[in-house]
Amino acid sequence: MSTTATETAAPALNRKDFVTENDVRWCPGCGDYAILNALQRTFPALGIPREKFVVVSGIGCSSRFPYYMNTYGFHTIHGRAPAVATGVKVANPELSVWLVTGDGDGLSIGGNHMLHLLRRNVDINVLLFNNRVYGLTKGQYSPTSPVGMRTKSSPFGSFEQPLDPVRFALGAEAGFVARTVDNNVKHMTATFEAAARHKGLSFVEIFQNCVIFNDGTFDPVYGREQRDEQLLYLEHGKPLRFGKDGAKGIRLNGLEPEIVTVGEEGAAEDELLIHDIHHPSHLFAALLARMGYPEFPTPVGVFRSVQERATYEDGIAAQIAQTRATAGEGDLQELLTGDATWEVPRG
Amino acid sequence: MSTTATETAAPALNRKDFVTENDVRWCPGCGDYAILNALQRTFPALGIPREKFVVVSGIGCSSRFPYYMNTYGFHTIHGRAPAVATGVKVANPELSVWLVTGDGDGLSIGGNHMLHLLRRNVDINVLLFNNRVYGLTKGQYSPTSPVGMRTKSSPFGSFEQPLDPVRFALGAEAGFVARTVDNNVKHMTATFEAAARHKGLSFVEIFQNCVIFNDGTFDPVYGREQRDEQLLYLEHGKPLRFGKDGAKGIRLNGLEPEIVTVGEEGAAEDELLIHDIHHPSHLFAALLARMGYPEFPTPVGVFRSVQERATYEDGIAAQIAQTRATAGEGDLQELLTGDATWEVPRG
Amino acid sequence: MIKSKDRFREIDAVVVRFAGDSGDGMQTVGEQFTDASALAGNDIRTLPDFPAEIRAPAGSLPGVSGYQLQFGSREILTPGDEPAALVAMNPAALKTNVGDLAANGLLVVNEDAFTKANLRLAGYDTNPLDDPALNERYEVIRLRISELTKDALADSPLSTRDKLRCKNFFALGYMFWVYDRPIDPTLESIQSKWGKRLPDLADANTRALKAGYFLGETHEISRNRYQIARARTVPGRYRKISGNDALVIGLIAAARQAGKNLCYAGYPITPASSILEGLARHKNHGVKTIQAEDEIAAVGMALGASYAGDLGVTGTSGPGMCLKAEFVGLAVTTELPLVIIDVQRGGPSTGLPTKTEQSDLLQSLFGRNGESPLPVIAASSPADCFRAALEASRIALEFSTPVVLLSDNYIANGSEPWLIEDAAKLPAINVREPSPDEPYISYKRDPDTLARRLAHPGRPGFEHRIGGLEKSESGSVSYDPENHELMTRLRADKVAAVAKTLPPLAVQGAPEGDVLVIGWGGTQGAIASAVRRLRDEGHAVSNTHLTHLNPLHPDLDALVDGFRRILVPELNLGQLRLLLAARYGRSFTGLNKVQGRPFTVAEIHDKITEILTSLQS
Amino acid sequence: MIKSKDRFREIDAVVVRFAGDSGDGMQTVGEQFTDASALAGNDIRTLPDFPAEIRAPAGSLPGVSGYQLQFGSREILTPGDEPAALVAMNPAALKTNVGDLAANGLLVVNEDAFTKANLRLAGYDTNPLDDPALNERYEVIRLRISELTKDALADSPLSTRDKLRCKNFFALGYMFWVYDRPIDPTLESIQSKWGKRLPDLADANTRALKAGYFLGETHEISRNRYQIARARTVPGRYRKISGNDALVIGLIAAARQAGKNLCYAGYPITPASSILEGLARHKNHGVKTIQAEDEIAAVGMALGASYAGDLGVTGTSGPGMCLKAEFVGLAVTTELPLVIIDVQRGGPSTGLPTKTEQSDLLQSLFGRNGESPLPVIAASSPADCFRAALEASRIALEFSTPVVLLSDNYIANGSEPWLIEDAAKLPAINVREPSPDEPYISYKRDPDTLARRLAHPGRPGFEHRIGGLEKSESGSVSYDPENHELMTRLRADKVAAVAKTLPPLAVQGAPEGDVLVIGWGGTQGAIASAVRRLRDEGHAVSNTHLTHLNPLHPDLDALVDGFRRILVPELNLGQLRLLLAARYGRSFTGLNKVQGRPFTVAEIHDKITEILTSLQS
Ligand SMILES: Cc1ncc(C[n+]2csc(CCOP(=O)(O)OP(=O)(O)O)c2C)c(N)n1
Ligand SMILES: Cc1ncc(C[n+]2csc(CCOP(=O)(O)OP(=O)(O)O)c2C)c(N)n1
Ligand code: SF4
Ligand code: SF4
Ligand SMILES: [Mg+2]
Ligand SMILES: [Mg+2]
Repeated sequence: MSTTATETAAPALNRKDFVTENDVRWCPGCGDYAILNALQRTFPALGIPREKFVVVSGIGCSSRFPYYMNTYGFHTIHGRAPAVATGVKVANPELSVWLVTGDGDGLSIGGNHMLHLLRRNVDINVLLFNNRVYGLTKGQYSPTSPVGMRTKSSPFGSFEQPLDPVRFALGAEAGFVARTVDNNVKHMTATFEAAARHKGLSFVEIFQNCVIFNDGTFDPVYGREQRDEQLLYLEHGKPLRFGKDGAKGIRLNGLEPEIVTVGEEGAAEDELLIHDIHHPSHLFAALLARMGYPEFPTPVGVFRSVQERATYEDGIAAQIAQTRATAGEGDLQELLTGDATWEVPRG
Repeated sequence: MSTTATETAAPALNRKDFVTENDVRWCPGCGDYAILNALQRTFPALGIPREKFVVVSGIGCSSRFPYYMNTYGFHTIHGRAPAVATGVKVANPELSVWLVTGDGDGLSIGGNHMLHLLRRNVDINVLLFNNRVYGLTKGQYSPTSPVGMRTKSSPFGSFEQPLDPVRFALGAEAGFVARTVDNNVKHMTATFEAAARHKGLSFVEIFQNCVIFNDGTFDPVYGREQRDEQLLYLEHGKPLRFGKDGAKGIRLNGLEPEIVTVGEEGAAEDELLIHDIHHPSHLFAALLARMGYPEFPTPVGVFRSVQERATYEDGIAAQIAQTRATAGEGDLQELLTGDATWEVPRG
Repeated sequence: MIKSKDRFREIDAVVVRFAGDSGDGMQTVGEQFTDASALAGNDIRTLPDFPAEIRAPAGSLPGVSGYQLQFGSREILTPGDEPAALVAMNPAALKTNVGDLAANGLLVVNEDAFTKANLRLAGYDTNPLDDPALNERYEVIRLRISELTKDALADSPLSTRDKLRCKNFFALGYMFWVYDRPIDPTLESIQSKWGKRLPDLADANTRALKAGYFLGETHEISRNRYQIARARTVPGRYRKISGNDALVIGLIAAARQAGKNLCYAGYPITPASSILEGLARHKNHGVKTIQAEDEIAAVGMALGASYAGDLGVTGTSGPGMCLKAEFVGLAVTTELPLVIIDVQRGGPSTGLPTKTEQSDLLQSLFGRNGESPLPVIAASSPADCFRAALEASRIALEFSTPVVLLSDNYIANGSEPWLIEDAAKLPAINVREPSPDEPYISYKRDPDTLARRLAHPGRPGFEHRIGGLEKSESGSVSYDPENHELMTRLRADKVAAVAKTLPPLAVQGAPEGDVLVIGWGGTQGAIASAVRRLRDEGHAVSNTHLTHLNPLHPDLDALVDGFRRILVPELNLGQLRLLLAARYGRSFTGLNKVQGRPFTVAEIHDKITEILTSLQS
Repeated sequence: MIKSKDRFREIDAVVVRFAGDSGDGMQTVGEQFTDASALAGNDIRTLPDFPAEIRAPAGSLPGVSGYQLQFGSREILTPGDEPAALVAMNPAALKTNVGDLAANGLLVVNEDAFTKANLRLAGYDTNPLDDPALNERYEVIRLRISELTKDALADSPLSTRDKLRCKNFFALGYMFWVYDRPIDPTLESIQSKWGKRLPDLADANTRALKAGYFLGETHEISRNRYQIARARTVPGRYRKISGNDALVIGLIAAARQAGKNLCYAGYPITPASSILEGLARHKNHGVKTIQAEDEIAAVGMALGASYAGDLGVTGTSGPGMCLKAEFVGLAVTTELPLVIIDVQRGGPSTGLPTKTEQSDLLQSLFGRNGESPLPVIAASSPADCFRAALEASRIALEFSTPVVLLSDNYIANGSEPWLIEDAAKLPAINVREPSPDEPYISYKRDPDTLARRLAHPGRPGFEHRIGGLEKSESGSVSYDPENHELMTRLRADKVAAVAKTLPPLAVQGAPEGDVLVIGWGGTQGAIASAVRRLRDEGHAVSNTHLTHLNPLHPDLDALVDGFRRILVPELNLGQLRLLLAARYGRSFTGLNKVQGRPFTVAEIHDKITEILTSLQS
């Protein structure tokens, strides 16, 4: 989403301005801390006065977020933050609205609201903390848990096909879709900023580690030892390269991506796919989103950023303006009187 | 879905066996009549005894369906038929479960249940009647209504990006996804039969005309005059051709489909995309699903039919069987007694 | 042809019902008849009754659509118990409606529609029109409406099918003649509706209407005609209004009185959809309407809008109320203003979606987890919806609380004349803002109302967090046992404090006597009529009609003490009665009807009479 | 070192509380102490009390986790009002718990944890252990538990951090010594839990436990020790059971008694999640568990499973109940069996998720649109959940109706000894099938129960349709007014008919007297204890505890008549009281507490005493 800074230059803010007095109550070592840190660094960089931020969340460990951001915040009910956030943005389009949710909150109970929020293109920034588990209720599997995961509620392993948040968001036609990781504050901050600057709905998945109930779930992808081979940093206009020193790349083979070695022995750089966040085909981002562990490196960064349609709140405002232009500003007495009246005379 | 016919050969059934005494109460001319007719022809063809069919629906004009099918039927509540149908199938996997829903029922209020039903791969056949409007509540726009559609609730035109049911189903990883049209009973019957024979979740979108609130919405695509140019019949193993005498075809250009004239002046037949319902790439069906009016002909038929994973109800049954194999069939007294007990002696 | 001699009879009220196939346009002519009567200065109440199906098979019993109205020169409070006149456009309409017609009533039938096929669809073996009993019991006027309409339109360019569609206006014209209604307003309305777009249709309807009217003047069977004088109501300018329309303008007015924008989020559901639809047409009043993906989202959006400073409103019917429950609980605990409209219909579950009932009262009060109190108010007639919308908004905004406003299908679709309010004289809604001079304490309360004062996002220096976990006064999450008890009781006390702001309780009759009738909602007209009749007959009967169901009116305590027996008529199994019995620790008599239909005056009158008799013995 | 001279004192009951940081393993040692006491033949009740956060910052006040238990040689009905002994593992635990400790109580503290940093986190300026007042009021035992544990594990291969994690077992060992508990069961449990997987840990915990125990034997400060004799309970084989575990086995037993498969669909929510989790472990009993996408889906799946012939059950807590409402209404009108478990927690809204409350009673009864009656039953203790699960299933299946089973956080997580039932002697559940000899009429009713008889899909010749629209007896959709009234009343009568099948109402005390206490749910122990005490003191006080909230027990009518005053203690603002007042048209006295905590015996005792005094004056 984007919000124009107020006319008068806002006093420069810094991270501390967004820190609340409340004790942060996540488990020590939880990935949420790093995300909080990143967002507290992002907000001051946006040039928006503090009171214009609103952080709306559902229920879950992640959804405790608003309590820790020193601005307006609303910790709502499980899965329903998209509804509240939509109401906030429609009521006051000047606000910079951030929606914090979890994989359970946003994709299990809240999946439908999320789908419609994305489809409507309300100018809101969605941050989905994906730890592939229900943290707050102490460890049941979630809609992003991999098949076979043993949890309290799947003692013999889950057999449900997981959802991929990025694919979900692309499928729901979100204009801005990105993925970032809780162990890279710089990447998070840059991603959040890009989301904020996109006018229209922005959806960001964050790989988040839950130390208690799903520790290390992303280590095969973003662990110190693995990340070179397993993370593919998406950079607009750059070829898709990864591996130590970018030794490998991604090439298109029919409708499928293909890993190639780049350089003398392998493929030439110009055979590689060039990342284009504004790619005209929906299938481009969809193709990226199909890549992932273990066959492919996992892309992180902005998958897609297009501004094809007006935002929902602008649509509402436009119809109000337009009817006022044609029918005139509504007059209450006229409304009360209506079209057909009659007079009962005195006496 | 697939259900094994009972051991003993069932007596041959015909359409009449599935007609109920209830008066059918749709508006004269409603597309629902043709769909009813097609389903009443499909059921007897499946070799499943009548009592093993269950038709579950939500609320809407379309959802009145169960009352008109002479078998077991449950007209549930708005948007929630997927939940009931899942319970039915899990309780008795022998049943042939059909879920009838509308664009509002299935994609507005019921979008999340639909998403999770598809993801779980419960062996159910979903028929989504898409008339791009709320019929039963007398004409409000729905999540499939095109932008600009004026309805009672959008007097100045809707400005919400519509959902495409086929794309939605593909995105939710449904194993079988198809589209058919209410003005072609043969195509419907064939499509329903294919859905029924697919083991795992089958999703079928049906273009359905609402004569009262959205009459002719599909005419530009399937009208008598238009259909040659505007409908693309998907046939497994055949090239994608359409137009009068199949004069045109679809070729792949990068990640985008492209319309070409076939024949001497134009492209050779072997340049055309060959339809493959088992295509290994998810993107293939996704590409087809991106085609539609007015730029492209609209594909009808089976988009995708793959059987990559076990059904949900089989997953449950397998874990029951497996724990019984390892831990033995549960003994109630042992369960009541538990692990740690003590004796309070007499007297 | 002999010109019939008109014999006018003055009557003070009459009940007319139009019934036909859903395709026959009965709602249209019902409305037109209503408008004409209103413009003729009569008081009116209407009761449209459409089938649940959009368009059931033509000629079938479930396809019958009806429209009843009562109009008169005295105050009219209900659409009437039994029609004195029935227009039946086909056999199915006759079958389903004739049982209600008063003895010796006027029965106008379209003879042409009594074909074999239609008779069979309606389940008649023989033509009921030939039944001598029918002709003895009623004054039957057999008109060949279809043929006569076609004849009248002989030189219209319309297709025969379209010509036949004008037969409702023919029937209307005839009834206009019977009841001496002016036809000009209808002619004007035809012009304004079709004149430009479909001039041929406008012309055909005009001619059909006139033909029907002239038939009355010229046809051979002489018969009674009636004149109904102007009603002696309060002088002033009137309009006709339905319940849902009154909610629409009431909400817009309320937002203006509070200096706020209105944001209405809803999900279509019968019989509440027309609120969303009505508001969507008034965008030039700055109204924001959202058609949400479901009722949960709708209430959440309205709550979000309220939080951000709009007047957030959502509306639905019973099944949708179930879905809103969890969010309403959040509104209770975050103490945000929110208006939730429930246009009740027959339940449980999907129930009877197009019928009326008053069975969501206890749900409104108790349908949430935990101790979750909120004010509940009820509209008692179509026009009263205007007051109710303002009152619900006032309480919501001044007490910073969600409020449930109960209407019902009968009120929503019925209509009545309304003395148009002066926009300049509407009551103010005073939203108290937090002081800019003190540090903001988000759950600190206003001493009068106990409401917390809201700082909306965007206001610098008031940044704070709210949410569904229990909070201390400072607004931080608190698991402290005593704080929870304190907050629980404060929330209850705040709702109770609304009682102090109510106007005195209106009572018809003396404050003491034999029988008090306590009602709420759409039963007002029937109860008031019955009580008036009994008082006229000299009985010590009074009635009061509760506009506020929670908190109950403080005046009620004394009133209840003043009567020997108290009757509580409700279109449910006794929901208000349960609340009253619990509050007063005494027993109340119920009159309960659960048939999807409003009370008749007679039902209430009979019940009171029964009680009066039992008191004597 | 002087060997302390043991001075055993026989006591009949004692309350002990363990408190520490959530990372300190207090729940584990609480459980172990409970098990040991159970195996020693005592009666017990427990009250775990964990923080809302998964793992709040170490040493912080919100991070404190507690576990209280009462055990004794007499019948124990509650976890006790005030602990006689408190183990406080750090300053935060001391701060939040010491206020509850009985005067002269035993206070065992881990001195090592009273560091500057921890003191600050707990908000202490000075070390409270040095406060003479503390030492005057309590018998303070300062132990260097951390250091002593490390010492005891000097040659363990574990890291220091892991060694320190064993300190809970050290504390447990010490308390075992004080209360003369056998340590063998705990040693065995350590072995079976870690012996194979983590032998070093098993060894360390074993040594820590023993070290703590031996410290008691050898340490310098001589102190009191206590012996608690075996309880004189009914002879037989016992186990300890928590409320949710009892539900798990009760549901499995119920399905077997009905000859059905159990299908449980749920969505995780505190404090109901462990029902889903518990059942998921018992797949070899043929249990099907589904983790649904939300509560709406969960109840719908359970309903679908019931429709198809399983015993369909769903469970949740308050906010989830809101979401299930619409589907429960569908179950009411389609008259399908369904068990809905609500493990209540503090409300409204998200409220106090880890605390207890009884505030969903009215929601259970009225939280749906329309007249939507259903039976409601309540468990009154952890073990009673077993009975409740069977009873809810019996009513659901025999009356073909949804049933709400109310439990609460206190019952769900608390535990008590249970005389193990004989599986062969469990009551039968008789599901009446439709007759194969007559044509199937889907809404035809059983004359006794008024239940309709169900034909599940798959049964040839019984094909039929059901749904949420009103139906006639034949099962077809009906908008007929009289039919709707008939069906509405039949549904209500059916629920009322459950009353005829209840065993006589159990009453403690005489059927007449001065004060009757009526309770329901988890308050049973506290009420029964208080009443017993007052009866022992010679007062004419009785109590009855309602296992069925709807319909109410028919015996209640006569009982209510027999007392001058009736007290209704509830952990809400008076929900049962409202129902009783409405039913009996008389007033009831409430004792209402909304603090997320159970009643103490003293609170109820005091209130009754107050009433008795007022009756005298
Ligand atoms: C209506 C409702 N249902 C269930 C819950 C319980 N609940 C709270 S958070 C949660 C899931 C949390 O998972 P996720 O969204 O992934 O967040 P995380 O804790 O992992 O950050 C659940 C089931 C609730 N609070 N409300
Ligand atoms: C909880 C709830 N909300 C709303 C409704 C009202 N309602 C009934 S059907 C319907 C939408 C119907 O649209 P669709 O699913 O497209 O079916 P169609 O009538 O077009 O076949 C709505 C909003 C309802 N019955 N229940
Ligand atoms: S449970 Fe997991 S997600 Fe929740 S706070 Fe702890 S580590 Fe973080
Ligand atoms: S309203 Fe539309 S969808 Fe509904 S029955 Fe009529 S034509 Fe069919
Ligand atoms: Mg999670
Ligand atoms: Mg539709």
